[in-house]
Amino acid sequence: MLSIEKLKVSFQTRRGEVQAVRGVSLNVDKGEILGIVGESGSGKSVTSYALMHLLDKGGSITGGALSYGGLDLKNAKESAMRDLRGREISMIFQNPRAALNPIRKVGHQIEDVLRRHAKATRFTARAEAIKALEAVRIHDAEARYHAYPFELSGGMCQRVVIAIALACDPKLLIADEPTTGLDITTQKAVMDLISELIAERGMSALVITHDLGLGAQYCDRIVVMKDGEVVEEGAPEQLFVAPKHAYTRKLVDATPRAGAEVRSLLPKSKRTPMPQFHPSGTPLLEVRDLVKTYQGKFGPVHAVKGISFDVQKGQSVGLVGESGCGKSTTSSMLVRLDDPTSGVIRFNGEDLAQTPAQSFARDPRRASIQMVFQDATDSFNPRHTARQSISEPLARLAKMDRTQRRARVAELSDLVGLPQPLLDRFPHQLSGGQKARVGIARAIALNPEFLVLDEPTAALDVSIQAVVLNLLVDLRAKLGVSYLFVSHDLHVVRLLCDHVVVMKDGEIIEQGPTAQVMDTPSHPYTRALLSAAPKPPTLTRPTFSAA
Amino acid sequence: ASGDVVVAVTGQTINSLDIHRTGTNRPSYQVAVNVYDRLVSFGTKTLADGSLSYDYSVIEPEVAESWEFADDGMAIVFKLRPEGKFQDGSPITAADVKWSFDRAVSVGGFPTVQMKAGSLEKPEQFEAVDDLTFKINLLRKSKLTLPDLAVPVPMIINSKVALANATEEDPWAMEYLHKTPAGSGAFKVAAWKPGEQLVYERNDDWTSGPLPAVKRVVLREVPSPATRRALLERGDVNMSFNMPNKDAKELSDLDGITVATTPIENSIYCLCPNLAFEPFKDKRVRQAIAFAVPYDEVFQTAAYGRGAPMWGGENATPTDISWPQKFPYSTDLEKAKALLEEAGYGDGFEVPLSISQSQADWMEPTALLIQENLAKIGITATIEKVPGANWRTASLVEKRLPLHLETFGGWLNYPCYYFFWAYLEGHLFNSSNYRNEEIEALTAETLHMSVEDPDYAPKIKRMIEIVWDEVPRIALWQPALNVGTHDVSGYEYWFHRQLDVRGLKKA
Amino acid sequence: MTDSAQDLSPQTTTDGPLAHMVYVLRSNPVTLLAFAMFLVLIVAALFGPSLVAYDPLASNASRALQPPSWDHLFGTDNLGRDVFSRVIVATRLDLAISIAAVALSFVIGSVLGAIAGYWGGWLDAVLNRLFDTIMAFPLFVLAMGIVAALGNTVENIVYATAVINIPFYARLVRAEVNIRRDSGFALAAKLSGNSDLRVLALHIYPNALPPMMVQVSLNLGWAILNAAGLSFIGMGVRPPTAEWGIMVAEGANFIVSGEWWLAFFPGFALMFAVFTFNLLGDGLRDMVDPRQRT
Amino acid sequence: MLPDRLLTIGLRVAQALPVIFGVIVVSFILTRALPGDPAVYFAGAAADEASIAEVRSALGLDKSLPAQFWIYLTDLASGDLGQSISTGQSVASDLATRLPASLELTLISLVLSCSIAIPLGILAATRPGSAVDHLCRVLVTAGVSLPTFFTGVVLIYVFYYLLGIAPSPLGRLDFVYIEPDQVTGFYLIDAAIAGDWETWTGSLKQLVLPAITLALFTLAPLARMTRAAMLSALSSDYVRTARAAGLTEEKVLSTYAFRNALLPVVTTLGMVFSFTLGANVLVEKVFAWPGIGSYAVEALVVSDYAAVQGFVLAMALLFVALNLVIDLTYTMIDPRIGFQTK
Ligand SMILES: Nc1ncnc2c1ncn2[C@@H]1O[C@H](COP(=O)(O)OP(=O)(O)OP(=O)(O)O)[C@@H](O)[C@H]1O
Ligand SMILES: Nc1ncnc2c1ncn2[C@@H]1O[C@H](COP(=O)(O)OP(=O)(O)OP(=O)(O)O)[C@@H](O)[C@H]1O
Ligand SMILES: NC(=[NH2+])NCCC[C@H](N)C(=O)O
Ligand SMILES: [Mg+2]
Ligand SMILES: [Mg+2]
Repeated sequence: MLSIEKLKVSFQTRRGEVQAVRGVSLNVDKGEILGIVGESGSGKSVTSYALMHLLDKGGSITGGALSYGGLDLKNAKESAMRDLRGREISMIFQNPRAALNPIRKVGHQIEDVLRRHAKATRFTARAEAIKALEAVRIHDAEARYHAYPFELSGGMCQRVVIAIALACDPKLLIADEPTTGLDITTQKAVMDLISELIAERGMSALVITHDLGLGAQYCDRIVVMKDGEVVEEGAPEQLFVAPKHAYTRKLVDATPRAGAEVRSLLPKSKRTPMPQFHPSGTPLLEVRDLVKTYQGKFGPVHAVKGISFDVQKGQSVGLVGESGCGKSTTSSMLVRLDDPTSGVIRFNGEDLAQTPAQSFARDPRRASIQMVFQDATDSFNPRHTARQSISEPLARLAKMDRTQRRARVAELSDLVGLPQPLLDRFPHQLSGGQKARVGIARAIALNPEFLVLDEPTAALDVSIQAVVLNLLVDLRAKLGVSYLFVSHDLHVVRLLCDHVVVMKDGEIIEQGPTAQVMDTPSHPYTRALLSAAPKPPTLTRPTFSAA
Repeated sequence: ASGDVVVAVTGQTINSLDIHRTGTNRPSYQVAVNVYDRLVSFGTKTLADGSLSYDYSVIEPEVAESWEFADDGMAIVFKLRPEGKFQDGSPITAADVKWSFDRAVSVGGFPTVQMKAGSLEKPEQFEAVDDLTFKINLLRKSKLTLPDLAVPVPMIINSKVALANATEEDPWAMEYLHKTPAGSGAFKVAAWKPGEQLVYERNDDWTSGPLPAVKRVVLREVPSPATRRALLERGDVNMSFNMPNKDAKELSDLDGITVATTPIENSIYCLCPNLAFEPFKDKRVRQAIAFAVPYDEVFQTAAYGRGAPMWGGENATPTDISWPQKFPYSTDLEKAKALLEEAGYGDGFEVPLSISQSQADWMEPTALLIQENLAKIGITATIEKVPGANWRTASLVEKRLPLHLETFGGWLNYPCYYFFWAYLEGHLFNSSNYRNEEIEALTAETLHMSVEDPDYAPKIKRMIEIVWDEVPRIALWQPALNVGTHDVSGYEYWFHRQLDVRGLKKA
Repeated sequence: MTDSAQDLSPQTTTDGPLAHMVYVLRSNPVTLLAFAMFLVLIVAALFGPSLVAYDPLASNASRALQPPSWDHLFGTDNLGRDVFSRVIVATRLDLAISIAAVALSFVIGSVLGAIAGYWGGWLDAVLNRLFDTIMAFPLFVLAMGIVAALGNTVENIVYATAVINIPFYARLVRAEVNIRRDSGFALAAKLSGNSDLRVLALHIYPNALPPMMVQVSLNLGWAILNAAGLSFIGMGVRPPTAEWGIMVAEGANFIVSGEWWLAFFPGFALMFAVFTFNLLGDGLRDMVDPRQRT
Repeated sequence: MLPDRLLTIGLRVAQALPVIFGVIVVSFILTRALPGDPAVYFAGAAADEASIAEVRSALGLDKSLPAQFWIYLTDLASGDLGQSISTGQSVASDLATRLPASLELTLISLVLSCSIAIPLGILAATRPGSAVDHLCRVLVTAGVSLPTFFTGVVLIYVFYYLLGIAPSPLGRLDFVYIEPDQVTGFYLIDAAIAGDWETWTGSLKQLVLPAITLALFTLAPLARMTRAAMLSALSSDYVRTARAAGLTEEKVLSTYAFRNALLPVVTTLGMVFSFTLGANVLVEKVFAWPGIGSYAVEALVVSDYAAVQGFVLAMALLFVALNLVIDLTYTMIDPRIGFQTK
């Protein structure tokens, strides 16, 4: 139905031409779901925009052929494309909330499309739109018709986006990372919905993702892209079982999954023996009845409602829960950036909550409690080089002089595996993985006893995530730090943590040793979290086991 | 503008219809002229250039039909016109005149001061003998009394209307008359929007003079002089009142536009060194400055040669008592330098030269040129622009400006009257803090003295001689009032420098 | 472990601020023009007095109101002063007024805005009401009032212009600081042992500078116009000082009588300067915000 | 939903109260700091000591400043703005006649300016970096660089004096027309109410030049903001979605991009409006426009306290009202308002 032949797309930029796609060939057959996976920047999105003629300014198709149902898309006129878009091929994007006009009722947005393609008249539009909403399983569609995007949750927004995309019964649906940015549970629901609808209507689909696990679960066939080219293609099982291309293998390895260990996420060649480490069993941090209530605009917001847990010396504790459950609030109280409304944070036996966050910067214990931030990019001053960022705590808290700092920074960058020349770059000149390492280097610069990691890998690629997770394991063994590892991905937590705390709506609903919580979850919510993670095909080849 | 409507533009705002009110500004005085009548008025004469002017030497009847002095000369009895009518149709009676005069001397402020100039000070002086006979008892015999009755202030108000609108707190109906004139004049106010326009409409039943030729006069306020010029030049208005000198000079050559330029009587633009400040205590320093002023440049640049030069007099003693007349100074930097040396200021000194922001049109170029020449004799003058609101306080009331430009013009056209205001210690326009015993005495003697008195002329000459020598006020030139007309004749110059619309005729 | 390290960091290292500037200038002729014009202004301001043939203050009644000629490129004014000399020499004063005023409001606005944006709470509320109060005044009339009350000296014109501009800066800084107050790097700085004040001054505030630069260049233009407007209603700098606003204001009265050059040339200079600053603002924005570029 | 918005609006109004009080205090202090002694000034030429003192006490200026302020406040509370000494009218009535004059001029000029600037901005945004874009930028920037008083004089010179196509710059209405009865104070509206179309055209003619002068000046901020807002709207995800769904370009531009770009444009419009209203004093002077700006200048020059204070207060109230209107407009355009924390 859709065939792409040696597609080449390039962009005219100020530094000359950028070849974003360098000869991609692929086919989508009728009724098939084709997945495109590949690292960030490999040209997945550009390929799909090119076939919709929606490339940014400066981009153009420079070679190859594009055809859809016998129609030459490459040379199609804009008017022809406009007719095609939405009616024959439609598209959904990542970040559903941004994909909807924020100030137009969702019902009207669906109507716009229906009316445009003459699927409805002025009189039937409303009924049709409601039907479309019902089709994507929105409850109470009649009422939602009048809702604005901001009144809907992320999952609902994505449903609306899907409704818009499907409003005119297209034959082909292109979904560009439809679930990035969504909660893990929502992600599952949305993907289930898409695949159901596609099956129901006999459509074809092109699903773009960088999550191989996700692609494998929902697609009939998968294309792996790297640097603007297709490097491998095949059925999901085949890719997982016998990846041919090195890059595919790397992706497969890095995908967290049940039964994997942290070392096995790395490509074989990079694997080193797992360091041995056992937590001591003496408590480092005791949290008791911690409460945080924000004064919201419309009444108090109970972000954290009295939680208690312990972190042992050298222990790594995972804190999981869906978005908004209070994980970040908890961590910022623990690192004393925020004052709890009530409760005790005992650190080495002393209550930290006694010292207000305001003056904690001058507290001698400041150096022993550090944090790695959720969003690495955001956590660096855009005007400071990596070296300056890492030196900051050394200068301020350890009062080191210039030469001492230089030496320590060099030491740290070795420790986290950051090449020295990168130290003089600005954050925007560093990749995500590099930034994550700089962030970790800064956090461990003062040899803290306790380190909070607030979703340190959320913004990272699976392969980089693998590297960072291994780094953390190594560091713990070397330095004996205790971790509080915040995440919403139970698979990731399992790889790193000895103990898990599950939060929901500001409360702890379950906690215990990792294996126990993961294998025999007692709370239904924990079970839902576990089942929401994509399940890549189980590997038949032997996994690497620790020596 | 069509038919019998005359459209005039001016740059100023008329802010009240009642000249007696506190806060009434100068441009508003014309309402007193056009809408009200007085007992008497001045005559009219034709000047050398063919334009009309009021005639100070002739006092004519207006509301009064005739008048005569009591035998002892200590009272004047006026006979009112029996047909005299206010605009509302009621007759003009002596009671109205008394009420009006009582008001003028009682309300304080400018009207009271002006009445006093004519020795009209207390209500007891005024007497309504019968309906048509009005008597003024004089405090002293003064030549100023009768002319002072012809200035705008002693206008005659319809006291019945006024009293009907007076209140306990406001016995003189200030509130009411401020917005609603009640006079007997040749014109009524048909519309008044302060800041925009004033429309006069002819009073067809005017009893105090011949019926005016035009029916309506629209007086528009146009703040920008350039716009006023454009309007007149394009013939969209009939009259531009009080034009800038430059426009007057240039438009007078234009076809279809007549520009009347009348030197303002008893008025001089002066440079005043303040005797309260050190260097100016020395007469020679003042003279040096008088010799340093680039008179001709100033006159040409600031006045475009409109008006009369007040420098370059031949003799150090006056030959006649005309006033103003040329001071015996002209630009002579050598002499100026020498005088400064002599006074011990050979190295010069620094002094602020103050001008008023609201009179910047002439003061600024004048000051700049003076500043330049003063620099040549070693005096460093910095120009100080005083905000309009502050000018009177600084220059006249507190008299604290060391060197400044000043202008004073007396309504009553006598030299002694000018001296009274401008050269006597403590008097308002003596902004130089000048005091000279002889001047004090001579002014007191001449002020009320009849001009015919044989003592008068010698005393005046002596006064002029003294102020020429001591120059507390350095005369620059006598300013002129420029009025441009188009398709309109009958414009008449008045000492009060306000537009009298009564004689206008459409061409 | 260094696998993705190098290839993920693109050639951006070579893209220093200078290179970026060159790029913006080259790709946008209008901005290039603006920078060239700016250079002209700077030269006129620095060397103006030594570039002109006549004393800008020397009058000469005999050559008053002469139209432009080779002797007097821009003609002479009513006092016979050379308009060209006056226009050129005025550059320094006009630029000085606007730069001083903008610098003053920049500094005060920055401090107040940063405080309001960072600490929030009642301080923010009070400061915000204060800015609202200033903004609620008709700004030009407020400037007039200040100059009228303090007297019309150059300093007071600068103060007045600064006061009315403070809210613009304060609000901008407040917003910029506010969005960064809880940003990761501010928190990280606190973890590194920085006090609030240090975090604000050394980490957050510098990041608010780029958008401020745009505001600065636009405001330089406003400030000149403001001073000119004050001159027009008679509250400008003192004569005989040459200043564009006064020259236009005085010259405006001569336009109808045909002496157009009195107002035209200083008006043109005024426009030139404001135009330059405004264009500069756009150029700076382009430099700061590459998103606006294709 | 509705109570929330009402609450938001109520909160906004409450926030304005300290501002208005601040304005009252500052304007009081500012006027007292003005140079000059109003008593001397208004006592008139030739007034002597005694009469100056009399005037001083009549104006209440012999009292202490706190006492004067208290009197001012109590008068205000009873709705009395005082008496302007320079125009001789009550400040309230002065404002009532002059504010509509300024508002009419300002509104017309903004309508003019919007109808040029917004399409221009949209045009530029759809072709960023093109010659059209550069041309727009240069043109509107040139407009904002011209001092309004200069533009005004030049326009009068060319269109009235030289070409004679513009009516005489005599204020709101040439004298051949009869002023319409005051209902709203807007001549265009009042004349329409009275059905006097001759006067209507007459007053429209008078509006043309000053409105163009002001419009030229306000073009730039509006066009620039439109361009910037359109650019960011056009590069947004929802526009991409709309395009991917095959919507026509007009629909995308109008319903999707422009409606979203309207928010910042409205904010700018509000700022421009209040700025123009305050700053059109310069234009009013040139065109003999009997507006509120020239009123303020004259009052300021002669230290007419009540007039200055009344003017400032009126403008502050207008400003507050304007912001309220903008907020309401926001609420109309953007359903999110009142829900987000600000
Ligand atoms: N407008 C543009 N101008 C220049 N280069 C572009 C543009 N858009 C994309 N590119 C380049 O094209 C390449 C492919 O980008 P694309 O968005 O298709 O990647 P992707 O595979 O979708 O990545 P991700 O997983 O991060 O979405 C990238 O190297 C990117 O830098
Ligand atoms: N400053 C604040 N004022 C009011 N409410 C807040 C504030 N900060 C957080 N909240 C609320 O507290 C709750 C917990 O927020 P928190 O950031 O801790 O969640 P999280 O678990 O870290 O979520 P995520 O996975 O999205 O990072 C949320 O409902 C949030 O809306
Ligand atoms: N310095 C000033 N006058 N600032 C006023 C700014 C006005 C505002 N930027 C506008 O677009 O109208
Ligand atoms: Mg992509
Ligand atoms: Mg979080």
